[in-house]
Amino acid sequence: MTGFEYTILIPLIPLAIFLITGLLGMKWKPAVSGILGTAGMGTSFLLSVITAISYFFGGHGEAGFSPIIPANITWLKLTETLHIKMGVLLDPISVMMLVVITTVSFMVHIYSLGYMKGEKGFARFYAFLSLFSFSMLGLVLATNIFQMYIFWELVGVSSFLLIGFYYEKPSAVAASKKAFIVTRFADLGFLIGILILSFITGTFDFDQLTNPQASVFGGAASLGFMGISAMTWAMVLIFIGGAGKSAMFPLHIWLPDAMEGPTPVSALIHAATMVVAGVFLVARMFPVFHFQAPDALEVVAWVGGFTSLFAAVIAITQFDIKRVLAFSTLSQLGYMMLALGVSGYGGEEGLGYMASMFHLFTHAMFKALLFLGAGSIIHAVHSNYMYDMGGLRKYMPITHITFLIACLTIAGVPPLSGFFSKDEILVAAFNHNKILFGIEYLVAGLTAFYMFRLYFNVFWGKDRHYHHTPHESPLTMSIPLMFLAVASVFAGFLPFSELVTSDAKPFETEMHLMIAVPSVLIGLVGIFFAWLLYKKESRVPDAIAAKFGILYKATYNKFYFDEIYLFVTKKIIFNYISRPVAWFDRHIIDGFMVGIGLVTEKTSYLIKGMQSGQLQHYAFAFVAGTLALVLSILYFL
Amino acid sequence: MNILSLFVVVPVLTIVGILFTKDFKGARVVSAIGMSIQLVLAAALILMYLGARKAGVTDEMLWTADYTWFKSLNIHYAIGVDGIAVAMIGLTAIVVFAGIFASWEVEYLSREFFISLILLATGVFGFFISLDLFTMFLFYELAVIPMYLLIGVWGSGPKEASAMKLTLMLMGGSALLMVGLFGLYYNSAPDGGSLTWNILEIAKIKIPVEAQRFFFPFTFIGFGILGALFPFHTWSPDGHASAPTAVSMLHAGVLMKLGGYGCFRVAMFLMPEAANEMAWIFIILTTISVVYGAFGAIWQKDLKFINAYSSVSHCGLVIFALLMMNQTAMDGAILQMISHGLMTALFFALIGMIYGRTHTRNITEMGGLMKVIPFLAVVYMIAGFASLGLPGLSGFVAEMTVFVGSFQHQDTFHRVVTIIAASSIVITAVYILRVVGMILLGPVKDPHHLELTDAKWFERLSTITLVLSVAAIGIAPLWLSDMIQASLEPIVAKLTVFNPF
Amino acid sequence: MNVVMFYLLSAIILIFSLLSITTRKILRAAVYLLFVLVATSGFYFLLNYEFMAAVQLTLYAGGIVVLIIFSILLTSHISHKFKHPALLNLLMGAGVAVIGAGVALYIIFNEKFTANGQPELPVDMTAIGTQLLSTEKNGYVLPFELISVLLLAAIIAAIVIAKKGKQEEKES
Amino acid sequence: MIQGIPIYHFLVVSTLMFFIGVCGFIIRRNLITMLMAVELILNSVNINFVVFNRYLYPDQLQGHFFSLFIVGIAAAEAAVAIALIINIYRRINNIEVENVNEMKF
Repeated sequence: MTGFEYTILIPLIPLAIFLITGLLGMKWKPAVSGILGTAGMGTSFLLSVITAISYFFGGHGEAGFSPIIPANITWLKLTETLHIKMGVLLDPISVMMLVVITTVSFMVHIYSLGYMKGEKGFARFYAFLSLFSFSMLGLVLATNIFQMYIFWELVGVSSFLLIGFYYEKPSAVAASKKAFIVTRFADLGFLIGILILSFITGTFDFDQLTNPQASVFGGAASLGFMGISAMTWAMVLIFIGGAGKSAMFPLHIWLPDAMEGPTPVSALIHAATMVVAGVFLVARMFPVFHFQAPDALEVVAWVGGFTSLFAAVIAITQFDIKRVLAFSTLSQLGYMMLALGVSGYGGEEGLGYMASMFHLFTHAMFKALLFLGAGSIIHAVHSNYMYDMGGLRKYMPITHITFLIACLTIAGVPPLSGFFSKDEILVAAFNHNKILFGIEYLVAGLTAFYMFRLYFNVFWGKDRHYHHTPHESPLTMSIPLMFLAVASVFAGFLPFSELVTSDAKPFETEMHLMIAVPSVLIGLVGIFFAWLLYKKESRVPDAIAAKFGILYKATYNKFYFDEIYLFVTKKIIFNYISRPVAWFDRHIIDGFMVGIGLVTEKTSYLIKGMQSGQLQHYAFAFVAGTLALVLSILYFL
Repeated sequence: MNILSLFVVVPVLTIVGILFTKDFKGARVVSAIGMSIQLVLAAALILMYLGARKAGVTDEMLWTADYTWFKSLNIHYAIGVDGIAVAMIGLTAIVVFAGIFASWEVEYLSREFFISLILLATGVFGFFISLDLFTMFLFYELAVIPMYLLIGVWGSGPKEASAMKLTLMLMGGSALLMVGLFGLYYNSAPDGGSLTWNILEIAKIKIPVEAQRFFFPFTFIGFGILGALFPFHTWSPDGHASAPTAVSMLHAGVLMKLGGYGCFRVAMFLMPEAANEMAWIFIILTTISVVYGAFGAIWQKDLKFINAYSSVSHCGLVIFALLMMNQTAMDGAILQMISHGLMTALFFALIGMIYGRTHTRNITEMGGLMKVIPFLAVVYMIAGFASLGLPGLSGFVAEMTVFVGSFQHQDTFHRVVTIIAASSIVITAVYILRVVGMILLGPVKDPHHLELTDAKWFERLSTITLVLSVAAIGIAPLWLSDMIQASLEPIVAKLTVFNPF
Repeated sequence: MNVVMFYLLSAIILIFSLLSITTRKILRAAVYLLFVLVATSGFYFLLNYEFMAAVQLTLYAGGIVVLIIFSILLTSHISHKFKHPALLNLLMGAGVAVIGAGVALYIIFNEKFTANGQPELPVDMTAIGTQLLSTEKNGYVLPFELISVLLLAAIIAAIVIAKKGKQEEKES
Repeated sequence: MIQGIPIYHFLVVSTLMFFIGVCGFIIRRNLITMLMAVELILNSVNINFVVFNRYLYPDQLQGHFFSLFIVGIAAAEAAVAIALIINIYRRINNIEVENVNEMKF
């Protein structure tokens, strides 16, 4: 008995609600589904908070927070040693993720009561939300890597379903398809990684894999492929899985398109929870990365660093507010990956790990807030584009203030939570690699700039001609905004370094003024430039854009990555592989089979001439045949 | 009477019952009753089997019985089942049950239709319970031949040509198979003594290796043709495209499994040395099958063609996994057979139902069906998800078992082909989502489609049965997997003795 | 004397056989056939099978040839001359016949025929009659009956086949 | 057994007659002449039977009886054949064998 058995309920409640609403939701009034879903999620939220409190503040031993497995049942036995189990694993990061997921999910449930009101398929929406929550919770609670993979796939599907919620809109359908296939492709990497890992270690269980004194890697050293050790391959492949879900470059293309889904979905899945699954995966496997495959960790760091810069640059040029936020998410995820990549193991060395988790936490809060705020704006204006907005601060005070808080948080203005987490990431990067630090430092400035570009464009500037006067959103929508704003402000004061660390042992952190001060400064510089350019309607941004010409255009078109992918899939896979395969099958292989038939038919047509009806020919054949027989007998006997 | 014989007797009685009915209503009711009894029997059999195993019965085959019916060739009616056969019987019962309801509205010569259908089912059940190679072959032929009539008479499109092609190719397979089986028979007593057709007895002796080398390809390809082994799969698209709904269901769902089942139960189990020697050839062929089928499916426009190619890919995986010759992979292969059987039957049932409404199977002519016929569309999506391996549905369990099992192989070649085969899950996702996106989602393309009606009760019954089965295996696979693994032990033991790795 | 007779008969048989298949007038062919059959009966006389010879004369030479001649009269013009046989047929027939004869003769001359050395059975009518209707050893009642039934069947069949159908009767 | 005449001579005659019959069967176009060729063949066989009987098994009458039956069968065959030929003649007004090819293919 560990006292944590009730945690099983945390994922099971959403599952039950998914099944009930999914099967019966059509028959009820829509509101019933909504309220049921929200209530269920609320329960999960409460349970998670209780779990977190009792786990983190229930004391811990010398060795730090030890993992607790309250439940673990065998789901499928593959070989003698490889069993897929379904269970609940509580350790610092999973408990933290529980809180993140249930909080954001609960907020989104409440928010959607207002946002989705009157939509067709309201019940369906709640069913899918519950399905997603279930899968995501299952993912973070996974006791073994295969369970994680299972829920990983489920998360992908729920994301697919939710992005394609407006299934009558072709663009939404295309986006959902894209999201699923791109992540599926990454999952293939994950799967192969798991296969290699399980082949080497003979186990799926995290408690064996992530044990620093792990003995399961005994045979790993001798194995390799193309000059790279098998473990590095495995971990890089697993990272590809994570990169797919977390939309790391170059698998990032699905995330901006995923904004076709309803905004609460974007907030929940594509900002706060699902996209951090990749980060969570790397964090979960961190000891393996660190001890067995440091090269793979280096890959993680650079991919993260590059993605953060790349996405930040694109975010500057976008006009669709959800896309700006999407690229901002990409950039922030890059931050987290980078932090993991530069981290060491244990104590101060593990600062990056801690910082990554910390940033994950704070980012979930403020990015969900940003998205929900954006949803509120879109709800009011009925447009996604900045140039349709302006001067909204007068009409939507609550949205305005919460959005401002979120922007300040992401820009890293102290003492808001974003400041703390970002600061620690920068410290970790500085200690590890100066180039990566430089990139991140630049990105911090860019982040502040594009967020405030957005902010000023939407809430300041001059009024547009709205179809009807924008109004503040209903209470169901503004309460989550306020809650998340509060969380964003105060989350920074959580003593993360004492709770979530790489080796589960607490350590002390301190402010590094050498880093903190410049980073705040560059944030402020970014905000200043944004103020300069966008506070008032002006021609300057356009002029600057014109000056950069091609560069601007490339950035605006996201460096044509969509086009490249489209080229690869449409042209190469469809036209140059699939079509010839189909043709080959129909004409060559099937042609061969049909050919056998035809040859038989033609031959029979030929030799049927022998059946001429001419009696004498038959007689001749008969006699000649007899003679041949006789002769052969004579010859052979 | 032996419970296994009931599986042959009940369909035969049903056929007799149908002969006494007057119109199509009577025929379908009788068929439904007969096949419901069969389903209940199958469920009872599974429970009894699990019970017997739990009680500690360790015989390789349960409920064996043996009657000689053709003395001079020593042919017996020898029956008995292990966990694998039980699972396959369960699969067959479910698919046939669903098939009857999916063809509830066949009015043209419906008595003859149901008789042929049930005759086919009889053959399949008989095949799975047989332990005597000749009797097995007999049932196999019994299952293949009604197919010709079913496609030729009740099919659509170029049905005569397709039926001819399908039957001829399968008969070609039978011919090869017969050579192989006779080879087995005449080598079944290398040290003198009486020849036998009995699988278990042949398994006890060692067939001379030269004979194995000669007869293994015959037997394996013979069964492989039915299991859509590349490059002998081309009957599948045409045959499926022309076949009526229930026949496609049974054919892809069950009949193709006879091929896979025969491959390991007869070819590999009885000729292990040759199997080990030649496995690499067939592994390459099936790897091609898996990837190639998936790519082939992307380009198709006809729903049934897509599914036929997808079957090629999935059934390729079955034989692929069988050839890996370790317990996990073979377990995966059988799970994949069951899973594919259920979900492809579901697919074909749905395609039939959609075709019955829209009168087209061309995916470019449909769109937005989710709005019009939500029930069918949702079930179609579930089937699609099962096909692309979504956890919680059977496809995932099967595929993962296959991949993990195959990857445990010590040989690099096997691991590399596993990775290649695994890449098919992405391609599968592409074509499934393409279809789902085109026909179910998006705006309604054809205004006539707005007036379509959703599933009727029998269609719901048919599809829900299959969905529940798919989900049941997907959510709780352990009992099935255990049952299969236990039964695989003697087979794997025999195979691995000769395994060079 | 016998020897001379034999060679004479042989010569008749072979010459008229050849003529019978080469002549271009059908009635002549029938007549040549008659000569062949008669000469064959001469063989039987030579071999001391008088009954057999008599049967040959009456049944074959008498019955069948008459039948053939009737049918010729029914179906052909007497003065009609045949076309030459088709070249292909000629080649096929001649080739097969020559090769076949060669093979057969080769075999015959390579075979040592040895008599079983038993004393000769006197062939008189009594012996033939008894054996034909006996069921004992060397009795042929069964084939005899068979032949009689066959003949009956053949007669009926011939009538049925040659009879004009009702339809045709009305027409003609 | 006839003094001075070896069995081979008989056999040569019958063989040649047989193959003349075969040749005639193949080269003649008229059905009736073909029938005659058949008679020649039967006859040659008869000779063989009788000769073998006389030369090799003089104590038995098997060959003799066999030829007897063959004569009977030949009669029956001739009757049926001629009935057929007449019937054919009625239908197609000639009895050229090339024209009797309804049964081809």
